[in-house]
Amino acid sequence: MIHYNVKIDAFEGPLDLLLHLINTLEIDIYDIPVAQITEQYLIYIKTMNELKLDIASEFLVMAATLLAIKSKMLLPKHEEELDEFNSEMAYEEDPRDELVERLIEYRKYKEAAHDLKSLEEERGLMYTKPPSDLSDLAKEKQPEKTEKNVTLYDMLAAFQKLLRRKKLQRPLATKIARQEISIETRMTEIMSELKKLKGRKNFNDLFPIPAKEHIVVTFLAVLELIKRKEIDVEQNENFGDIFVHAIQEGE
Amino acid sequence: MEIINWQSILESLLFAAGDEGLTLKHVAEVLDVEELKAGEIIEELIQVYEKDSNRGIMIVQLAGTYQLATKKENASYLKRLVDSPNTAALSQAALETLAIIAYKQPITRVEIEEIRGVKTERPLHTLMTKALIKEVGRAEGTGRAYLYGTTKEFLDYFGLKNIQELPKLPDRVEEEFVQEEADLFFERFQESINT
Amino acid sequence: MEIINWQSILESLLFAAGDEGLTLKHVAEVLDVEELKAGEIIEELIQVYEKDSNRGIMIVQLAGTYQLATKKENASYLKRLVDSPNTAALSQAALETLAIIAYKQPITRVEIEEIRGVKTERPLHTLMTKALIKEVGRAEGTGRAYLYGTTKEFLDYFGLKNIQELPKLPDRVEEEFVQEEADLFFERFQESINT
Repeated sequence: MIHYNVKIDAFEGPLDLLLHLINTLEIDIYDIPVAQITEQYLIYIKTMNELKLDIASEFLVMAATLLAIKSKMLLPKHEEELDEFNSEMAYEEDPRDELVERLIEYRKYKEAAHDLKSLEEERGLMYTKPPSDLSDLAKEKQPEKTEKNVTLYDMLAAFQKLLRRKKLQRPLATKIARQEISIETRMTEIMSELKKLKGRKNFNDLFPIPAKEHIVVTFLAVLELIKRKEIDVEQNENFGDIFVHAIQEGE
Repeated sequence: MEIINWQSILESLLFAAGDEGLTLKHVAEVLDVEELKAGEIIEELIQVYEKDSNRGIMIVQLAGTYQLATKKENASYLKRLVDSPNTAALSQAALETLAIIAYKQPITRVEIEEIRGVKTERPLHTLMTKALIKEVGRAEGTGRAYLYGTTKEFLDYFGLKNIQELPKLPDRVEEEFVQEEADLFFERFQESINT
Repeated sequence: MEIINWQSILESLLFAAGDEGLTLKHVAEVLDVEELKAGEIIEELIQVYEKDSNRGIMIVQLAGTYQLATKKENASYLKRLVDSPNTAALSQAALETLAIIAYKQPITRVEIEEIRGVKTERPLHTLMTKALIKEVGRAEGTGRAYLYGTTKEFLDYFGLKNIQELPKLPDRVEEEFVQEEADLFFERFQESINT
């Protein structure tokens, strides 16, 4: 079954979420108001919980860290300590320092990842061709070559290159025809499943085969059935599961 | 009005099409012009290639398709390229072929060629002489083509205990992809039922 | 004396080599000239391609090799011709992990996880199977964890000549950068807590 709650992946982790909060709240990353950000962070965790999303343990560890920092910030500074150290030293002991450092370090690589993404797109605009088959030109006998270190990685890399290499499209006409049949077929399948069930079916269960094409076709089939008023869809609450059922004659 | 550089586009298309070549109809379709016009563009490019002696490639008509090919007078250098000891011990072609066999065995030559989009006789020969692959049987049906599979030497060569130790890859890729697709469609679905 | 048409020959060689590419050394060897001379011939051909706007192909340097590739501006036509590649673009998690490895290699999984603040097994696996990273050794000390580094395929995938061509790691990030990463979930999440 496919879980749709993957939207949690919108944040790569607690650091990513914190960066997002810092930006949304327009906070200075070097002077984070810990109380405010902790509150926001906890609301987020709570909401995830209410939405019954799996909360990765890292998110909880960060919540604890934030609370610890918050309580340290609230502790009154002892007079004697302030006397002993100069104010600069007191700054260095800011309980937020370590977190800020981590956030800044992480943000660097988040941007670097962004740069890589652009490079990836840019590279995608160039098309190459496979090496030509030059067998006719080769000597009859294979000369014995001294083996270089060919590793499993080399084979994997060659395979990936092959997968990335763009393939010529089959003639358009056959492509469309094939898909049209599939959607129709899938619509019939869905209808007979629903009628046999005589009740409602979880939307997720309409996607038993995790193949891209099947998901797309199923989805289009469902949309078409809704449009034709052959099935109805209900959702009891926001983010709740979606159910579909066949519309009975005369309903 | 925007000027479309037909020649540049056609050269790109022919290059990317490789050994499969393009029919006149295909060219017309992709360029979104009449076949007559497509024919003119092709003819023009053929002329350009012919006039310029510095070109190392030319357009040839083969089995109803147009394809790019290397000029015959450079064949001696291409021969040196093939026979060069500097050419990797296992070339890209051989590695690709080996990967396909490793992951899809048993498999026929025709099936391998369908995946690679190019002739695969030579890489198969290379792999056979290096004993990395072997014939493991015959396919059913007419022709009864040979089926290829990997050998014990293959495992040794890559330091694998058994074939199960090969890194699993296509599933993972597919899985991630499906997840993203599912998200996208779910969003659209939500929109469509909310409106 | 016979006049050798270096440009024509080089174009033939590059065309035949395809995406396997040719190193400078290899070109020099096949042309039977010094590397300096080979470099000049390549440079000349690069110029010729660049000057002639009617060309649809160009020379790119990828992972230490020279290859022919189609011009970027013709990408929209090529998209009509060929299926989009089999592999999906890398996920955000994979890109972050890869960025950390690229700039800090060799690096262990634990060190990567310290920077990202989350478990990184899955993206590491994805990157390994895509041959973008590999194990390059073992860390010293207890555990002797694997050290990861980028591969030649990494350079090819991102269109880089060599690892030095990686964009400089940003010191201070522009504030608006993270801002533009507005995502649907957060909006929905805000809505849901406001209602």
